[in-house]
Amino acid sequence: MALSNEDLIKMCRQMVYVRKFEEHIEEEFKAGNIPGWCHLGIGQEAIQVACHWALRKDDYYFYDHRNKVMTLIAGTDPKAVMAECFGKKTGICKGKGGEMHIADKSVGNMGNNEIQGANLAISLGTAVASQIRGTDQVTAVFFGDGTTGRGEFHEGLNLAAVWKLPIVYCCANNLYAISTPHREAHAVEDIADLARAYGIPAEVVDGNDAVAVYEAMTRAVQHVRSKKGPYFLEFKTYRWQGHFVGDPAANRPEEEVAYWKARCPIKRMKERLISEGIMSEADFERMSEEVEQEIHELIKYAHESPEPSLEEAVEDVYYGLEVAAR
Amino acid sequence: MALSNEDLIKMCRQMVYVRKFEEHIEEEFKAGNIPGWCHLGIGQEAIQVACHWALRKDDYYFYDHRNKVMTLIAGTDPKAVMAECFGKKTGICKGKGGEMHIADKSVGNMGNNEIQGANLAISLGTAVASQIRGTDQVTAVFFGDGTTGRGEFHEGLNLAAVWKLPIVYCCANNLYAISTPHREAHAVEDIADLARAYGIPAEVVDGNDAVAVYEAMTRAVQHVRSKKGPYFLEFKTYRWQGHFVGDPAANRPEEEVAYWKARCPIKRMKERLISEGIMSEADFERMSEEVEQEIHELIKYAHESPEPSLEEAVEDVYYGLEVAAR
Amino acid sequence: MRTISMLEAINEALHQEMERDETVFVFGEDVARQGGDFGATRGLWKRFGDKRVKDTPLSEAAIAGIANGAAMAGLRPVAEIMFGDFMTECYDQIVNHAAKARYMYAGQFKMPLVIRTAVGAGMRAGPQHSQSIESWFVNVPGLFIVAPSTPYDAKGLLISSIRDDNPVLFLEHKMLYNFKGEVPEEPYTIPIGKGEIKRPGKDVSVIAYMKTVHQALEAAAILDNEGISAEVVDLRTIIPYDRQIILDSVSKTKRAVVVHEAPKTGGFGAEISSFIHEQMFYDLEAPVVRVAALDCPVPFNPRLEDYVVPSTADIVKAVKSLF
Amino acid sequence: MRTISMLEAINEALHQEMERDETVFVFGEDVARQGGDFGATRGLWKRFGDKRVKDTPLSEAAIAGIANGAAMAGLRPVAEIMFGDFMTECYDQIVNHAAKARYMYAGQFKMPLVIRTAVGAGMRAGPQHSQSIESWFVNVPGLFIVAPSTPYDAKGLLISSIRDDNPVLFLEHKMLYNFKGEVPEEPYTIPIGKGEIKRPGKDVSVIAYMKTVHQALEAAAILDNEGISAEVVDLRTIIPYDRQIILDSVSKTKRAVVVHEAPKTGGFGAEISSFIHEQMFYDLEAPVVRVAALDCPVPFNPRLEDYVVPSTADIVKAVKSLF
Ligand SMILES: Cc1ncc(C[n+]2csc(CCOP(=O)(O)OP(=O)(O)O)c2C)c(N)n1
Ligand SMILES: Cc1ncc(C[n+]2csc(CCOP(=O)(O)OP(=O)(O)O)c2C)c(N)n1
Ligand SMILES: [Mg+2]
Ligand SMILES: [Mg+2]
Repeated sequence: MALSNEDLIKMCRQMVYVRKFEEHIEEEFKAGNIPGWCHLGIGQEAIQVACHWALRKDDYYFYDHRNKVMTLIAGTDPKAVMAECFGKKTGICKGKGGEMHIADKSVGNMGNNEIQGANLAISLGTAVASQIRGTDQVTAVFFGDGTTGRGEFHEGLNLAAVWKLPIVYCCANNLYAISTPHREAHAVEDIADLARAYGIPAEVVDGNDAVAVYEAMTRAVQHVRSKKGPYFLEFKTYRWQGHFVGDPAANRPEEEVAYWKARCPIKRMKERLISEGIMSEADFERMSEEVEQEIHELIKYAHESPEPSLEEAVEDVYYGLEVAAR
Repeated sequence: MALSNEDLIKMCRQMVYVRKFEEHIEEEFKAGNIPGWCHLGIGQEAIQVACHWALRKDDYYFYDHRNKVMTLIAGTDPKAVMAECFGKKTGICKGKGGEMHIADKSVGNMGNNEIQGANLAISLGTAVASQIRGTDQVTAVFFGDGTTGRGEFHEGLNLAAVWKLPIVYCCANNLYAISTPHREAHAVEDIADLARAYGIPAEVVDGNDAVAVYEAMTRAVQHVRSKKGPYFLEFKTYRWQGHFVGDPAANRPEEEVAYWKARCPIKRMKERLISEGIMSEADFERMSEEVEQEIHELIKYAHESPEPSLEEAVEDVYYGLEVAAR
Repeated sequence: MRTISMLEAINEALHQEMERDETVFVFGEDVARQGGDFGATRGLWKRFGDKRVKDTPLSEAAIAGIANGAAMAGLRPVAEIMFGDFMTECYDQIVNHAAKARYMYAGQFKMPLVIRTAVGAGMRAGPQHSQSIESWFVNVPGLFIVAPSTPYDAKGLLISSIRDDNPVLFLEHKMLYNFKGEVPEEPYTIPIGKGEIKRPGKDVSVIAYMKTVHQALEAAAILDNEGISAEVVDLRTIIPYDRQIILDSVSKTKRAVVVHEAPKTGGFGAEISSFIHEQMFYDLEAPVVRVAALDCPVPFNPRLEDYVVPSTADIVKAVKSLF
Repeated sequence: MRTISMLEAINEALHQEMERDETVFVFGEDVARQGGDFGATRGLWKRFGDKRVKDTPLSEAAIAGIANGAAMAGLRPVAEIMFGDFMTECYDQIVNHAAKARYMYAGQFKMPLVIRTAVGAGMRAGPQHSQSIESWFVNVPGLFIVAPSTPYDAKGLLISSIRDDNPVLFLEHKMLYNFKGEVPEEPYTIPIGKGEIKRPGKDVSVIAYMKTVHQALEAAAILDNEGISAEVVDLRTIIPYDRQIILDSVSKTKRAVVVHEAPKTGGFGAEISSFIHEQMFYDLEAPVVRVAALDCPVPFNPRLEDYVVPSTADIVKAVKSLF
């Protein structure tokens, strides 16, 4: 399905939205308003936004620490996501998960589990469920280059291939796992090559070009939805910042960071829209400001949201069995 | 190094030796003299014997449940191996390991660990040790097709490739993991193809031809010893019996079993030696009887060996710390 | 009533639950074609087909992952891990996901999965195929651990486990697979978390689970001859364990022995012992004593194996030490 | 004497042992280039180079496998697993290999390996990065578990762990990394398996390890004002735990409280509690009480997190309940 001008504008807006969402989280975190850590995906917005355009509402999604904002595109109430980052009662996981554990069953977000690689095993299960039920639901699992070091990568891809499971593997190869360069930890330059060895069709995609991402994802989803088995996409991209807010990422060459910032996915989309006359610089500015306002509302909401009550700490441990509080 | 006629005769004798060793174990097991289970590698003697001809005494070896007899070729006292199968005090592991846990540090046998796949991680460690010490010792790890389903297969191969570790991977693809056909559990027909995806040179070898096994292993070891990184050999072979003694392996087609029995590695070697005039049928018979006698001695030894004393049950739990007995 | 083995009881429970509820499916290594290493899943493949009975590769993490994902998607997966010793290879999926998904995602997901696995010593299977694994999982809130001792309990508890909306680790003691007992043909449930008095008594409570229940019963018979009336409490569920049945029994007997096959140090017996002391210290006539395996792995040699795990005589001796 | 943080003490121990013994090497995720997620390995890579300080991929099973194999080959590997929560991913290598290789191969191999890992709550890191993991490993004979509470102990115990010929799981509580104390510059050892009285007292023994030692000390100060003299016993080693120091302390005080940060049910406190009751039941004035986390995962929200783990006030309250 080709993207209309309207679609492109909406996509652009979504990219601006997730970027600003994270920029504000960063600000709040630095101001001490957000507990724990923050893993920002700034620089990877094309993947975060465009993939969802090829998916369906009833599909299953597994994100990771870098891509929690995808749930906004999937349709989760942004207030509930922001509040979760703040650990508030109004958070999508009532403040018990935090930014590392955001699930929203109602939109198909099955949780950004923070044991890297675990979702490569868990996602087999939703895919098996589709198969057993005979539906054409697709499972899309998002993970980074570093995560492909884990054993579950192999167990998962092998089983998905043998059982022809409806899974789209979306690997954001941003060249690093924390401080470790992909090349020094992995035998293959293109992870897609490894996927191919299992007989899984695989593509290497420019992960900073939203349209390219969308098109590749569309091919992948079409293949998978028609029950031909799994498909693998490797998006080449870059995270602009350290592993988490506060990490100086001192070991990355400045030129490398500069090179990738010049390839900003939002800038790219914006320039395209402007050059194709779909949007003006002023339109973009206006939209950005609108988004800025919306995010402000979310921050305000999160700030004003109540803390969970202490008894909630022992809720939802078991189904149907209470755990004693203090 | 080409094999001399003498070498070939010796190899043939070793194959007969390990075959008869196992046949007698089977007999003793069926007679109720051996506790636990027995996993026989009958049909895989070419691999079990010939691989060792390409290795050096100071190399590290990791076997598995199917290949414990390799330790005989490595040089372990056969009496101690037989006694271990019987669980006797004179066993190589003092009766505490049994046939599933046979290690002999003195010959480089690092233990046929019975958590399938675990040795694919542990073998990285001996290889790292060679690298840190700057020696040219090779680590050879033996495992079956089924075991390549485990996550450690990936973690191991990836790291071995990136770190250029001196490891020869020897996969005996005997088409089944217990009852499960390789094809139904694995995305690749040739496991070697998966190894190649990591940039590891890999060969598919006729695992029932001792000379072919030896030659491939020689190439592999040479590559690895010269510090060019790991090498992968996939030996196509077949186990004649069930997973363990008593398993009827009922699901395997009779023709398949017959096909592979016809390709018996010992018969093959014997026919070669006879047709090349290196050995006569009578020589072979004489040798077989000699071996038979030797194995009888082992069985006798095992039978007559003492049981461990009860206190030994709490020995060697820790180094330098005693555990209380009853 | 008809008498069948625990293995048959388990097999029957699986058949009946698959029949009753099409969201139940069974998978693991060699469970389809071969019907499992011990035979617990025999016949299921023929009856329910490829889609609902699946042989997997040797991929324990993937097996448990499938259970997690399928449960999150609303099915009722029943996975088999061939030996409890291999639960180490999917430990993460159980500890960090099965047990936590409900909590960390604030109740959005039910986790109605069952992992069945064969545990315990006695088969001369050596250090890596004979372990008692329960205590690896007892400090993991969110997970149920069920441990039947009889065919009747096994069937009822497995059916309950499959129908329960919590993740259940279902332990099957290898040496009980052939143990026979009366089992109704129709499906029935036994509540998870409820123990049972397997033999009433008044002088001492012997608290046990799985194979040690039978040893406790033997010990009770022996003790009877010596004038000590032992009550045998079968916990049946390890987590959540039945606090009430323990309190009731011990407040009557005022003495207790806890028996399990795992090594003593750090074993689950410690939990029961400390619970009893905390709750009824002033009522006890003697300290609660633990009878357990020695603090070492399970050796291959049969005599050593039998020496390492607790015997009936050890239970008798421990009980007598309380008087 | 100079005052440094626990993180610096650990870092210094690693430097000194690598200097002293060239068979010691360090590896794990981000330990070389970045010096570890918390900074414990900072400087090692520069000093000792690629061969002995290695960044690995995200491959926890391989990391622990390397430790096992290298130890069997005679080296002294020191691996870092970034968070204790990820020990789930190499659980098999620890439980079935590190802890058993010596035994099942009848003493042929020493296993001189150390796995260092960061544990505990307090960082607002949520359910999968905040766990107390010791009780996952306490029923695994063959493995040592070390758990220091001060920079001084951390340095001495890490050096001992590296030099010891047993596999050691070395637990570092995240909230203690910045805790400062006096530490000698030269290398020294502290025996594994020996606790220490961190504060003498006569009315009650408070037995703790890692972060809870400091809470116990705070509690002792508060109790002092109320006329209760608490002795604080720091176990320092979890397995093998110092039975003698416990017996000595409790036979003096006749009352004991055990404190840890892991959930109460199935936690290691149960072992200590049952040990004390078994050994000194008739001397005790009151039952041993456990103070521990609630039986739930560690939630992200700071107030909830602080509520779930035990507080100093909880210790005070538990102690008072014994009088
Ligand atoms: C099993 C496991 N090992 C290690 C970690 C710690 N960790 C969190 S993110 C990360 C790096 C992941 O790299 P990658 O998959 O490339 O994702 P990126 O952060 O680059 O987006 C690591 C090592 C973890 N959470 N889980
Ligand atoms: C982690 C683990 N999973 C399962 C098993 C049980 N098991 C033992 S051998 C085996 C099959 C191994 O197949 P393969 O590697 O092909 O070796 P083969 O027996 O065919 O020689 C299985 C499933 C095990 N020992 N360890
Ligand atoms: Mg990355
Ligand atoms: Mg095989």
